[in-house]
Amino acid sequence: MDLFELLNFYVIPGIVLGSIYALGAVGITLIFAILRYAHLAHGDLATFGAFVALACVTGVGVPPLAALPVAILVTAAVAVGIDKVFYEHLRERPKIVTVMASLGIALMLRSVVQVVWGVDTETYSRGIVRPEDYFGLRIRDRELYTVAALIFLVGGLQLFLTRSKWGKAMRAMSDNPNLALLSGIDNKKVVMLTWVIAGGLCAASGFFLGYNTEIKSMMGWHMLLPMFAAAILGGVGRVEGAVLGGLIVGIAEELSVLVIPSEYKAAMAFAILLFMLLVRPTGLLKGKVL
Amino acid sequence: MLELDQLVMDFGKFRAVNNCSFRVGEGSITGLIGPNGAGKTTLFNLIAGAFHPSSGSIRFLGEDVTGLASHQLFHKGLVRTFQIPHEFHKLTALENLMMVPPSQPGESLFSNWFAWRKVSSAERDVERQAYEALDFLELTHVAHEPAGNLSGGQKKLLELGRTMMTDAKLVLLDEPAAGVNRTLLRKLETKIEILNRDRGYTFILIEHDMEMIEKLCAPVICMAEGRVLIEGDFQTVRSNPQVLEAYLGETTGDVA
Amino acid sequence: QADVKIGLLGGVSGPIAAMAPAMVDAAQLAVQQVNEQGGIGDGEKLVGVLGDSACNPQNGTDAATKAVNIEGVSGIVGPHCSGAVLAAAGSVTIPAGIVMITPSGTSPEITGLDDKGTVFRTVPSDDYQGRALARTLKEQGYGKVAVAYLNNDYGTGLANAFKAEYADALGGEITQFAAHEEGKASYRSNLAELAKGGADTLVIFDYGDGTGLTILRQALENGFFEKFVGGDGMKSDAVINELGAENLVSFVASSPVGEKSESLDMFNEAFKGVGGDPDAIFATTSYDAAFLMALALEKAGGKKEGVAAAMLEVSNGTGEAIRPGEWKKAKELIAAGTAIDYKGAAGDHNFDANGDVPGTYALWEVGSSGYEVIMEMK
Amino acid sequence: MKALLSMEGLTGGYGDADILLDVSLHVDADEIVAIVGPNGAGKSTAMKSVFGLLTIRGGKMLFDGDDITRWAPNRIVQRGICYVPQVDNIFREMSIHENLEMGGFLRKGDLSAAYERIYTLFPDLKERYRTPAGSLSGGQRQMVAMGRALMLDPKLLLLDEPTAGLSPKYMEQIFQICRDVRDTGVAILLVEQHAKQALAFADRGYVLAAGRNRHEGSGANLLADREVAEMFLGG
Amino acid sequence: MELLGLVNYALFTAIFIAIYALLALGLNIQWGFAGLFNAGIAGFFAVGAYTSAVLSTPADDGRLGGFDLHFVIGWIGAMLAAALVAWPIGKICLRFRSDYLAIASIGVAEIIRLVIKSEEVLTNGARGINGIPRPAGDIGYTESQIAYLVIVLAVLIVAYVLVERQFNAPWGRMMRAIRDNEHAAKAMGKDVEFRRLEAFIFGAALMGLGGALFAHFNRSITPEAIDPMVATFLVWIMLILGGSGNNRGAILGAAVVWIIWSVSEIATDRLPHEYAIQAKYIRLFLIGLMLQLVLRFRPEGLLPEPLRGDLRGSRRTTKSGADHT
Ligand SMILES: Nc1ncnc2c1ncn2[C@@H]1O[C@H](COP(=O)(O)OP(=O)(O)OP(=O)(O)O)[C@@H](O)[C@H]1O
Ligand SMILES: Nc1ncnc2c1ncn2[C@@H]1O[C@H](COP(=O)(O)OP(=O)(O)OP(=O)(O)O)[C@@H](O)[C@H]1O
Ligand SMILES: [Mg+2]
Ligand SMILES: [Mg+2]
Repeated sequence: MDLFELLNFYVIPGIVLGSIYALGAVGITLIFAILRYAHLAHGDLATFGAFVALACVTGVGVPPLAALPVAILVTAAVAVGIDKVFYEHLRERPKIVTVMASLGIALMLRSVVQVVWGVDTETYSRGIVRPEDYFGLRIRDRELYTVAALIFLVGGLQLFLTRSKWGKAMRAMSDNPNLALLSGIDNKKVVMLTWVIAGGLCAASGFFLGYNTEIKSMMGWHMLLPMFAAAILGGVGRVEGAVLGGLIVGIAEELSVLVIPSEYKAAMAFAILLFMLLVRPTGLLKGKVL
Repeated sequence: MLELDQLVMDFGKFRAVNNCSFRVGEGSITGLIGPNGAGKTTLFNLIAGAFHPSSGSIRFLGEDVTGLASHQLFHKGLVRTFQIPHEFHKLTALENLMMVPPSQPGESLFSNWFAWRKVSSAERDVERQAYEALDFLELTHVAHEPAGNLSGGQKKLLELGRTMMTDAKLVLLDEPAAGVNRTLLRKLETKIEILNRDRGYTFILIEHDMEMIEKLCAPVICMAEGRVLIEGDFQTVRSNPQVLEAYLGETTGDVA
Repeated sequence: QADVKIGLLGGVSGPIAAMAPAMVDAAQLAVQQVNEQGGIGDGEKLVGVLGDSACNPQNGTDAATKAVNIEGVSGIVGPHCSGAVLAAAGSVTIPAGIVMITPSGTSPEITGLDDKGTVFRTVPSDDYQGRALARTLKEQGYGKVAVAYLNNDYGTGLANAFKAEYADALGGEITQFAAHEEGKASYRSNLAELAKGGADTLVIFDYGDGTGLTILRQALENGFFEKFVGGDGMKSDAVINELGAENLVSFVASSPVGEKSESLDMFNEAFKGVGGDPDAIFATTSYDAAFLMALALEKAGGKKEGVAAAMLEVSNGTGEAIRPGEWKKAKELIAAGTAIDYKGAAGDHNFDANGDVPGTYALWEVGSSGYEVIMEMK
Repeated sequence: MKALLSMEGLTGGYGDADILLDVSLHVDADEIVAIVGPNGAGKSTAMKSVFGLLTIRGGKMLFDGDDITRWAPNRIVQRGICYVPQVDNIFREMSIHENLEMGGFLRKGDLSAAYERIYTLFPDLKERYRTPAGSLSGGQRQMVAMGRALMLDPKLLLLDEPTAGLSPKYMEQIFQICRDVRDTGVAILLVEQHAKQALAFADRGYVLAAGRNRHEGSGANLLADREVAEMFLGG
Repeated sequence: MELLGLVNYALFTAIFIAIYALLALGLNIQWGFAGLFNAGIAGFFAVGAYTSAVLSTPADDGRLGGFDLHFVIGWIGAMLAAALVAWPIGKICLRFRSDYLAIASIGVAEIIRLVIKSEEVLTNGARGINGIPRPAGDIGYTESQIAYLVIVLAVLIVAYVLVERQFNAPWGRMMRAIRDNEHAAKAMGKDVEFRRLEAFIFGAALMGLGGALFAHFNRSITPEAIDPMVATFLVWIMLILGGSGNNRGAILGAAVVWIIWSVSEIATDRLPHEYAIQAKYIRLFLIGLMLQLVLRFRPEGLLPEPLRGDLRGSRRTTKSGADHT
């Protein structure tokens, strides 16, 4: 197998898939680090975001990429709303209670998607898009957009977290919420901010999954486990880690068919994860630093 | 009874315990003092098996115990308290004490299912013993309160209570007095003396309360920056200029 | 006058959520036609009670129990997934003596059920279709093929049957034979693997509104393979809607039809009439299952006890032909005691002793107005 | 003179049981007030009640003219009260420096002078300012906690056993800091088990027992009281 | 007729609840008492179900065995196999922090699921195993359900008594101590690693048994049954809703959640006929919403973890509460 074949058919798809995972994993890792629970509705929130974008595309007729910001805003707002209505009053409770609540939210979101948009497979634009040739590398434009969006969104987020004092406030709150309050940090605002970020990234992740393939009501749920694996792989709380984890899971899944039967592809994320936990229990980058 | 030989503990680049060697005689109450961050607690963690020393060795009752896990050391007769209380927060105060005695029959699934009688009679003994300890520590009224709900001082007392629940040979006490009411502290001092005299327990005691050290401890070891600075009786240690400087503060050596 | 109820159990939520609505609608069409043309017995109304089997045994048995005991149905059409069929049959319908007819449970295990003759299906066991497709491809001069199949009972069953016939019996060459999990976002590396070995044709045993669509899309976009062949699961409207007919010139799919596809046309027209999509996966088998259930009920006089025996009588290849929608005619013939034989949209459904039907299939291609038959398959 | 902080007849507790029973106390500007009492008396609870960290069922609290009984904690901080809890008083996963940073979270502008002040007070901290606070020794944590509180310029400082676990040298130093801080016009309310020392340097003191006010008076008076000495100060 | 139907439905529901209660009980040992975040219930469930299926079905040449043994042997085998599988998993995974353990165990369960689905020689692959004998299965519908219910209830009661006994004994106290503060438990001489493994294996054995009971009831087991939603997350919801740390809570949770799960379908069927399919989606919403409501009003679970004091604890609590104030 020559190098270009390897790149074109295994590595590039892996990077694209990995970018999609990464967008979701960053949100998961933030929620994990700041609010300290596994948010199981993340996948379905991504589905929701993808369908909001679809509504813009089919309803208003804007091009898909223009629908992305709308989807991000709407999903972020919905995420904040969900938190206010359902998670907020569980904050003092053991975290597992919120995990269960998020499972319920996953069902509710899926139900909303299915009732409003139905269960049919949809696309943003009909037909197929063949890749362009860049010096032997075969890439579709939307794959470039996907990777660019990852760089842009996560880079911006990283800047925000490191440059503004909100990044620190988030860490403080995750470390010791009571003391954060006593230091004058408005925990409610921090939580809201977290949800805005996580919700927005979620929508981006769902959107790009749909943009690269199709939009289905169950697509987010199927992505949930690999995204979690990516978040943990990178080290909980580490934004760069989640990106790295997402890319590794994506590329490894694509490369895995070279060595194992393809029906075990889905196990790849976990195999890597288990292996990594054994050698480096804190994740690739040491966990729990934003 | 306990011999430390050239103990070293590194946390990354930071050396918390640096070539510590000393012996603790059977039946003594050794005081361990030193400035904050001197490495006293770390030393306890090493002795009790919570950390593995980077180098050096520990002998306990003539046996090399370096690298044994804490639960194994406990079964050899070594009990410790934590400086920052490690209570079982969802267990009641009473249960916190009742869980301590080693090798209870009820800890094996088999006896729970097939030898319940034996289990429950052992339970009654343990319970009585636990109530005695609570009474002594003036905690009876919170016996059924989850330990997480106790006040800071009560948690420290509970820590201490655990050491009373087992027949220990060596007891490591890490700042038992911090946050404890002085009137009660005087009572505790008496209790430690009794345990030492009548039951033959050996103690190592970390304290910043000079009154307590003076009253109970001989010898006294002062640590600084991970090393043993000086060892001797209380008066010698206290009048040592280095100790004065680093630990007690120049202005006054007497804080009582 | 009491209604006569039948349970329609479908995987409405769960992995085949996208397929279920059309299947349910097709079955409801049969119910509607029955009611429009005189109902059951003395004009009793037939009611289809929908239950969600969610494509797993837990929900499947639960839905079946509710249908049988709470709703008091006289027969069950469904469930949609083999696992749910096996479990619901084993724990509910066989003990309760209720007839079950599944439109999409393709597992060979269903054949061997110790069911006292109460479990039927209108979809042929995977075996028939896989082999028929293999023979047809061979005849059509397809050479080296690669096979990608969904790792569930449907995909595995078809793929294994296809392989047995194509490679082992007919001496064709299968260069790659690989299963995949559903729900992944990218199958390009799978495709790259499948392409190794130089096959120009990819055979996909999957669902055209699920993973199969993604695979087909990615294969087309990246120029893997020249020709594509699908099983009945791939003959879905979603494929045309999402990929565009112009991109599908080299795509063919097999799907069951009756000997004379006249039945199919009748169904197509009727289903379009109620806003349905006749090319939806398993729509025809679902319709047939419900219609057969109604016929059997009519024959048994609306009582569930006789349904199993009646089912064999209304569709065994002998008697006056009844086609989709011809309820009134059927009702009269039954009343007159004449033997009838249902010839359905998805085949003639001549049940064998196991309640299975041998399939008759056609090969379809994508034309200007959707799927069009190229040839009948044997 | 009008009190800076006053608690009037406060009753409340965690959950259903009342821990504080009709507790009243007040702190004037420019004074150090010490609370002493046996373990479990409700001293820490009284402090937490200022920040509304428990259910208050009776009484009210005034600070600088505002009724703060039901305010959100972060608002109270903004208003000028700073609190060092007895336990859990540091951010474990953050470095020493970041802990201080969080202390100054509400402050705008250049904080380097404030950092400098803390680091001169506790040179131990300066050396290791990037160490996560969770790996510090008990006494060092206490320093971080104090440092965090001193980063803000509050009007009132609440200290819950600030000297527990500190070496005699630092204990003296903390008391000295308290006096210095008071002299800059900040009132201090502190809970101490080093009761004799605390009462000796405090302006006034309260003795709490079993959730109620038992004694109050100037530090010297309380020290001289035989009953107080025997019951609460260790004879 | 109508009444008989209701009885049959109730019997069926009760059997399912009992099976799920067994799973929840197993999880309660692991999470409620040892604090082990096992999100791979489906894996042990599957191992149990398939083991018992292989042991008790007649020989079949497509796959492993068919040993045609008595169902009791199958069930014991299921427990042993689940325990055996749990042992290495626990050995490796229990050292992880709780959240990491969760994702690691989900991973292991997914791998188990894929193996079961793909390895035809072992498990007949995607088609599953069929024709598993149901004890007392040859009598009438209702009678057979009653008989099976009696059997599962008996199993459940035995399991409950054993688990409850063990929780109230020093064993349970020790496990809760380990859950609360591992370091202190070690310092107090408890062998934390061994004890965790013990709890993990014991819980897994119960899950395996639950799987076996499920397979025998349905007379078949297919990979579709080990979907994480119905075999893992549902059990978690049951335990947390019922009250983790409380065995009766676990059983009650299983009952309440399954009834919500099942009855919600009857409820949404009241929607107009045209919305029959949408009703099924709305049902998911309803289930999610009910979950939120219960969590809102009973966040500690329906039966919160009791304060397990000494043998006569509860009596004294009230007394001490009185002199406390
Ligand atoms: N887990 C750890 N990681 C890194 N450094 C540590 C760790 N534990 C302790 N240290 C460092 O080791 C030094 C000694 O700590 P130790 O707790 O032994 O002090 P100590 O003598 O008990 O002080 P104190 O009297 O304040 O309790 C401190 O500087 C501390 O920061
Ligand atoms: N979170 C809580 N939930 C329930 N009860 C509590 C809680 N915190 C403290 N208590 C109870 O309130 C009483 C007073 O506790 P508080 O912490 O105020 O005591 P304190 O006077 O500060 O004692 P110490 O000197 O030991 O710190 C104690 O009996 C304790 O058991
Ligand atoms: Mg220390
Ligand atoms: Mg206190």
